[in-house]
Amino acid sequence: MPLSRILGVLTVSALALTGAANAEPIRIGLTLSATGPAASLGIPQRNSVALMPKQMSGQDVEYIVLDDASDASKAVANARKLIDENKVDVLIGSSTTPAALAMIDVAAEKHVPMIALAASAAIITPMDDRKHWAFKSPQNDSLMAEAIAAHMEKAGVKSVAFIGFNDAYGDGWLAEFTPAAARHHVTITTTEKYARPDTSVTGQVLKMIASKPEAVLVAGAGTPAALPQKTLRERGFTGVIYQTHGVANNDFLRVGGKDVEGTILPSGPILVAAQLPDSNPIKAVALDYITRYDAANGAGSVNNFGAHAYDAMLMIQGAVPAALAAGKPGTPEFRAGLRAGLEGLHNVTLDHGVTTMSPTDHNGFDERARVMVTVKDGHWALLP
Amino acid sequence: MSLLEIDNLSIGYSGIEAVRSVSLRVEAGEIATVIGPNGAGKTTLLGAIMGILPSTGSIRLNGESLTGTDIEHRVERGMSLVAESRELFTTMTVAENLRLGGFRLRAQGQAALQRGMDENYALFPRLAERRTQLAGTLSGGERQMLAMARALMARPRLLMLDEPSLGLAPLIVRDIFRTVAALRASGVAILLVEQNARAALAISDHAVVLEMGRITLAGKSADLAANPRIVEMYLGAGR
Amino acid sequence: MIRFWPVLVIIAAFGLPWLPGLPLFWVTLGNEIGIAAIVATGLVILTGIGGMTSFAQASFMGFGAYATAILSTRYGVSPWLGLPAALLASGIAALAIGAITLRLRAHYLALGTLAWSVSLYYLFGTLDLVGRNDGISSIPPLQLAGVKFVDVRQSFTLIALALLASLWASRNLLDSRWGRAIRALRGGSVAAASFGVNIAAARMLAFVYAAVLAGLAGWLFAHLQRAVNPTPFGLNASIEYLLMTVIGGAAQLPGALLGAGLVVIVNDRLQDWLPLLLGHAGNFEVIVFGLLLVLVLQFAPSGLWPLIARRTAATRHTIGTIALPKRATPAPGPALEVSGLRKRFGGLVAVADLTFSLSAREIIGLIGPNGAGKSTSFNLLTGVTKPDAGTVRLAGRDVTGLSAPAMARLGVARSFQHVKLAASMSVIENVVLGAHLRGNASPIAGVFRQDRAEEAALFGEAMRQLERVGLAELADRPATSLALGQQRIVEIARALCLDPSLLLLDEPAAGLRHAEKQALAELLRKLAAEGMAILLVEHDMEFVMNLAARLVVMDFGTRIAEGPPAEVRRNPAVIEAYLGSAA
Amino acid sequence: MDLSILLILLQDGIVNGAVYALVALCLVLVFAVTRIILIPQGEFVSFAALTYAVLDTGVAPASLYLLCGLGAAAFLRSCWTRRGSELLWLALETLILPAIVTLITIWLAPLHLGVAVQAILAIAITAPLAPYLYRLAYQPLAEASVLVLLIASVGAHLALGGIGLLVFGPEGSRGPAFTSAIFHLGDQTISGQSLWIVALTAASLTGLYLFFEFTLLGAALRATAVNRLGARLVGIRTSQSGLIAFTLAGLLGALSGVLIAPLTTIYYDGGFLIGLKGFVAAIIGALASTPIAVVAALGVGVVESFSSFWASAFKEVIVFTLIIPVLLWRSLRHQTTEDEE
Repeated sequence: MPLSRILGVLTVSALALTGAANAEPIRIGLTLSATGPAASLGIPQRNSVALMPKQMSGQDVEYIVLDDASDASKAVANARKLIDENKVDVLIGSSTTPAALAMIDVAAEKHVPMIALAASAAIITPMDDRKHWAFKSPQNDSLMAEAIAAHMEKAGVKSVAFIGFNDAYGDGWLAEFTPAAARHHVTITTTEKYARPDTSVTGQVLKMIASKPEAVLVAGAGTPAALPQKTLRERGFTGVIYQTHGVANNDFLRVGGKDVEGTILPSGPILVAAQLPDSNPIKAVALDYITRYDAANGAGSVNNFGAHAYDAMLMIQGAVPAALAAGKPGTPEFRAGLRAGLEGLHNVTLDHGVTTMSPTDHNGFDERARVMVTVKDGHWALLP
Repeated sequence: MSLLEIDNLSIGYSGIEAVRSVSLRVEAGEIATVIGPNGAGKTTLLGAIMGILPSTGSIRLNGESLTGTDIEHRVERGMSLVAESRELFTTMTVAENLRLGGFRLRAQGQAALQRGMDENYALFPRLAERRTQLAGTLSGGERQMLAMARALMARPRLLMLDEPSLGLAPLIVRDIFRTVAALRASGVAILLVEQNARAALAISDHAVVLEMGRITLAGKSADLAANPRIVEMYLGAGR
Repeated sequence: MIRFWPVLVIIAAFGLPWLPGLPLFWVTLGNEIGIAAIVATGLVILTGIGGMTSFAQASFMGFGAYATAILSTRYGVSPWLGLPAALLASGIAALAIGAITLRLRAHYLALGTLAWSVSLYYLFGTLDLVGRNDGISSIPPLQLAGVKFVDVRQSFTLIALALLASLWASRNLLDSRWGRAIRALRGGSVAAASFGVNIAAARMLAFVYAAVLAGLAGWLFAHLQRAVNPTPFGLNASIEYLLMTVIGGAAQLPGALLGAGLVVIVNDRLQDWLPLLLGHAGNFEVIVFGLLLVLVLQFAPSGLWPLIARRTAATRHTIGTIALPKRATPAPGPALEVSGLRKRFGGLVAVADLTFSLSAREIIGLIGPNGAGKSTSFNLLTGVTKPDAGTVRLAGRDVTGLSAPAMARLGVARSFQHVKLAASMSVIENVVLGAHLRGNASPIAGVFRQDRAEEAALFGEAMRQLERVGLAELADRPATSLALGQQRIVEIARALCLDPSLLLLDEPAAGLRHAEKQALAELLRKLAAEGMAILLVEHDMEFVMNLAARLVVMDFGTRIAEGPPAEVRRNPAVIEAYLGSAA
Repeated sequence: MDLSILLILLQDGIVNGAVYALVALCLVLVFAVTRIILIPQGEFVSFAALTYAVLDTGVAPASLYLLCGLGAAAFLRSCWTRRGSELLWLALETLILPAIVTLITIWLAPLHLGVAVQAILAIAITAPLAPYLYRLAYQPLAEASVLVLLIASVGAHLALGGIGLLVFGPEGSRGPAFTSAIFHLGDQTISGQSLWIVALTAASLTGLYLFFEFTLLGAALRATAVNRLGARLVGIRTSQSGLIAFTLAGLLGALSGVLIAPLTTIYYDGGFLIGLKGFVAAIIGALASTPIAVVAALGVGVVESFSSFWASAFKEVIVFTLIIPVLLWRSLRHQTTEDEE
C-alpha cells in the first residue's frame, strides 16, 4: 500500500474521533511541584485545590492534580497528559519558572489557556503568539523588586549586597533587581549564590560583609532563605536585611527565630490580611481563603504560594461566564472563550491583589498587589 | 556411619557438568585423598562439599544432612576448608587471621581462643615468629601454614586441604605433609586434594582417583600406589 | 516476511500514532519512552556490554540539546543542521571527559562520571551561554517540506525512526570488528588485548558512542520540548536512564526499550492509580516507585528482558571464502630468545633469570610444578606483564616490554591457563576476535554496515581455523557452553586466527580425552611443520614428552633443567621438584 | 582576604568537613563490607536532624511511624527466608525495639528533658532504620553485582526521600544547640556547637578504631571487607557483617544529623547533598581507606568553604570537579590489568 494512501486512511479515522465531547464539566488541570526542590511551593498549592469550588456559574468543575517533581520536562509531559487524556479546559501551573516556561509551547500548540504559578515576567512578556495562551497569577518579580529598591531609596540605603538561590528563583531576582536598584540609585556591592540545601554560607556572608553594604537582599524561598540571614547576624552584620516574598510563610519565622526580626520584604497583601484596612477589598477575599486553609491544614499554615493557586482559580471563575457564552466546556470554543475571558478580567479582586488584564498584560496586577512587610515579635507586620 | 558421606554428588556450572555422580566416604580420624589430573574437578568437588558451589546429591556430616546449607552453617558444624587460593585476610596480621579462624568458637571465651592460638603456634613455629606480620607479606610456605592453622583454629571435625603443596619448595612440602600426617593423631579427619600423588598416597589411608569429573578408581592408598595404571599416569614418570 | 521487517517497522512508525481509538496521551508517552530508550540504548552498550557505569548520560544529552538550541535560537540555523552539531557536541564532550576519566576502573569510573554529572548540572545552571537556570525557550520545531513537527503524532514518527536507527546502528556496531572488542571488555579484556585490541580505544569508542546517542536524544528533546533547562540533564535524570537500563536488562539492546517503557509507564500509571488508592493527601508515587524498583531487582537481578527472551538467537554470520593475506613464512633460526627474564610481585619472585630459546618449526615444552612461574613467564612473553629485568627477542628483534597488542602485531598468539572466552559471545565470535588485527574496518564502517566484505573474510578465516581444530559444527554455540577441554581448543583456534609465527599454549591438553589429545598433537606437529614456533606449558607428561623436542623445566621461577624429554625425565633435580619424591 | 577571614573559613570548613567525614566513613565501611554504595546514608542524616528538631517542640515525631513501619516490613521480608530458630531474635530487633522506642518517646517527648535526651531519642529513632533497610532491600541481593546494588540504593533513596517529604514536610527545621557557649580566641570566635561536632566526630572515629582493632566482631567486619570468601570459610556470616555495618552507618548517620541540626537548616532531602559530598571524600579514599577518606572529607569542607567565598556560583562545580584529578592520580598509581567485573 502506498504511503500516501495509508496516511490518508489514518487521517480520516483520526478525524472521525474528534468533536465527540458534550455536556462535560469544566476540567481544570494542575501540574504542581509537589515533590523535589520546589515542594515547599507545590504542596500548599496542592492543599489549596481542596478549597476550590466544585461549581462555577452552575457548571460542575473537576480538578485533576499532577506532580511534576520540580522538573520542567515532567511538567510538559503532565501538561500534555492533562490536555490529551483528561481533556482539561485550562491548565494551572507549574510552580517554578523553568517549568512554566517549558509549558507555554504546549498551551499554545493545543490552544488551551494556562495560568502559571511562577513569578518571572518572562512567562508572559514580551507578548507574542506563543504567550497568547499564557497567564500568570503571582506578581511579577519586577513589581516586587521595584518595591524593594524603592523602599531602600526611601530608607536612605545606598549599597546592598545580594545573595540568592543558585537556581531560577535566584537568577530571576538578580535579573529584576539589578535594573530596579539602578533606577533607585542603590549600588549592588556583590552578588553571591548558594544552593537550597547548603549547610553553610559562611564564605558568601564573609564576602558580603567585606564588601561593606548598608543592607543585604536575600533572594530565596521558604526556610532556606533564613540561613544567610542567620549567618549574617552570627557574623555581626547589623544592617537591614531584605527578603523576597518567597519567604512569606510561618516556617520561615519558626526557623529564623530572633535572627529574622526586622526583616523587610514585599509581599502580596494576603500575608497581613488581618492588618489591612477594612476598606481594602482584598481583605475579605484573603481572610476567607486564610480561614479555610488554616481550618484544613492547621492554624498558621497559610502562605503566599497556596494563594497563588487559589488566585488562578479565582481568575478562571471570573472568566467562566464569558467562556460559557462562547461554547460548552470541553470544546475549543469554550477554551478560546476562557482565554478571552481571562484577558478581559477587569478589577477582579484576588488574594494577592486586584487584577485588570489586557491583551498585552496577562498578569494585570498594580501597586495594590504588594505591601511592604516586616517581622516584628515573631509575626508579620504591615509597614505603612 | 562415616564422618563424611557423599552420595551421587553432581556439580554443574555455566552449562557444563564438572562433577558427575560422585560418592565417597571419609572416616573419622583418617586421611582420604583425591588425586587426578588438572581440570578433573577436584577443586570443584571440595567447593561443593564446603557449600561454595551449588550441587545436587547428598552430603552428610556425622549423619546430619548438609544439603542446601550455606558455607557458614557447614563451618559451624565442623568443616574447614583450606582453599587452593588460601583466602587469607592479607591486610591483617598473622595473629588476627588466627583469631578469626576461631570465630566459630567465639562463645567459649578469650582463654579458649588463646589456647587454640598457642597450640597452632606450637604446630607451626614459623607463624609464632611472624605473628605481628601482615598475612600478605608472608612467603608461599608461610601462607600455606597460616591457612592451615587458621582452619585448625575452628577445631574442625573434617579438614579439607586443596593442593597444600601448590607452588611450594620441596623442603616445605615435606614439612606440610609431615604436619598433615601428624594431625591424624589429633583426631581430625582430613580430605586431601593433591596433584603430588606420590606424597598424597604416602600419607593417606584411602584414596580416590577423579578423572573427567568421575571417580575412576577407589581404594586403600597403598593399593592404589601399587596399581600399574596409577603408576603409569601419576607416578610413573619418576622411575 | 522476515525480510520485510524494516518496511513493517517504518509503516508502524508512521501509522501507529494515527491508529483509530488510540488515546493521544499514549502517543505522548510513547515519545517519552522513545527518547529515553535512545539514551538507554547507549547505556546498554556502555554499561551492560562494555561494563562501564556512567552517571553522566543526561549531561551528554544536555550537550546535544544545548548545542542545537543555541544554534537555532541565536543563529537561526535550521534545526536539521542542529543534528550534526548536537551529535558532534556530545561526542566531543565525551571525548574530552573520557580522556580524563576513562582511565578509571569499575566503581571509580562510575563515581567519576557522577562527579561530572553534578558539576556539569551546576555549570549549565550558571553559564549565560546556555541561559542559566531558566534555560533556552522558543526553540523552533523541526520542519519538513513546510510541515512543522509540533503534533505529538508527527513527533512520534520522528522519534520512532530515530530509535530504530539507534537500535539498528547499535546492533551493527556490536556485530562488527570493534563491537566484538567492546563485547570482550567485560571479562575478556586481557584476552582481547593479547590479540591486538586496543582496549583503551574500545572503551573510548563505547563511551563516545553512548554519548552520541544521548546527543541524538538531546536534539530530539530540544526541538520537541522546544525549551531546555538544566533539570532534565541533572544527576537524577542520569540515574533514571541507568535504572531503566538495569531494569530492562542491561546486556541486551531490547532491554533498553523495555526498561524505558516500563519506567515511564509505571511512573505515569502510579500517578493515576495511587491517588485513587491512597487519597490525594500525599505524593506516594516516588515511594512506591522506589519500592517497586528494589523488588524488581530482587526478583530479576539481571533485568526483565532475560526473563522474556531466554536467549537471543545467535546472529547469522556470512562466512566468506576469500582468504586473508598471510604473514610471510619466517626464516629458519631462533624465533624467540629469552635471557635473564625476571619478575617480582611484592615479596615473591615469580620468575628469576629465565633463559631459553626456541626456533621456528620447533615445539618446546615448559614444565614445572604449579606455581613455578610458567604462567607468569607466558604473561611476560606476551606483553601482558612487564618484566623487571632481562630481554625478549623475537626473530632477532628486541621486544622487551612491548604491550600485549604490540606483541600480537608481531605475530605472537597465545591461549590461557584459565580459559578466557567472552561468555556473551558464540564460539565463532570468540575465534574471530583473534583475527582483529587482520581487519581494518573502522567503527563507523561497522555502524553503517560498510564492513561486510571484510567481516565475511574474517569469519571465513575463523571458520577455517575452527575446521582445522575440529570444532566447526559448534561454531554458533555460546562459547562457555562447551566443555572445558573444548574451550581450550577454541582458544587455539582463536590464536591461529592471528596468523601467528609464535604460538604459546598454556595447558592445551587439560581436560581432553585420549583421542582428542592425539588429534591436538597431530595439529601442533603440522603447525610446526608449516613454520610456526610453539611453546607449550603442559602437565600431561605423556602428551608433552611425545610432542616436544625439548623440555624446559622451571621451579621457583628458574630454569632447573633443559633438554630432550628422555634426558629430563632422568634428571634428579626434576624428579625431586616436580615428579614428586616420597615424603 | 585577611587572616581572620581565612581562619573563619577554615573553621567553617572543618566543622562541615567533620560531618562529611562521618558520612564518608559510613560509606567506606558499608561499601567495604557489603559492596553497597549507600546513597540513602544522607537520609539517615536528615531524618535524625529533623526528628531532633521536632522533639524539641515537645511533640512525638512522625518518624516513629517510619521506624515501626520499616521494622515490621523488615520482619516480614526476613521471615520469608529465615529459619524458625532465629525468629525470636528477629522479632526482638524489628518489632519489639521500635515499640519500646516509640513508647519511651511518647512518654518523654512532652516533658522537655533537654537536648541530651532529645538527641539520644532522635538517634534511637533513626539509627535502626539502617539495619531494617538492609534486611528489606539489600540482604536478598547479597550476591548481586555492584551495579545492581547501586540501582537498589537508588530505589531505596527514592522511597526514603518520598517518605521524608510525607513525614517532615517540605520546609526545613533547625534543632537546638547543645550549648550556646561561645569561645573567644584572639579575634576569633568559636561556637560551642562547633567544638561539640569536632569532638564527637573525633570520639566516633576513635571508638570505631578501637572497635575494629580490638574486638573480634570488628576484626570479623574487616575480614569480610578484605576477603568475603575467606570470611565465610571461617564462619563469619557475611549477611551478619552487613547488618552490623548498616547498624554502625545508621548510628553514625543519625549522630551526624543531630550534630549538624543546630548549625543549619535541614530539609527532608538535604541529606542527599551532604551524602554526595561525603561520597566525594569516600571516593578519594577510594572506598577503602578510612584515614584518607577522613582527611579528604575535611578537605572537601575546606574547599567548599573557600570556594563559596571566592566564587559562590561555581562552588558545586569546583567541589565535584576537584575529585577528578585525585581519582586520576589514584588510578595511575594503581594500574591494574584485571578485567572489569
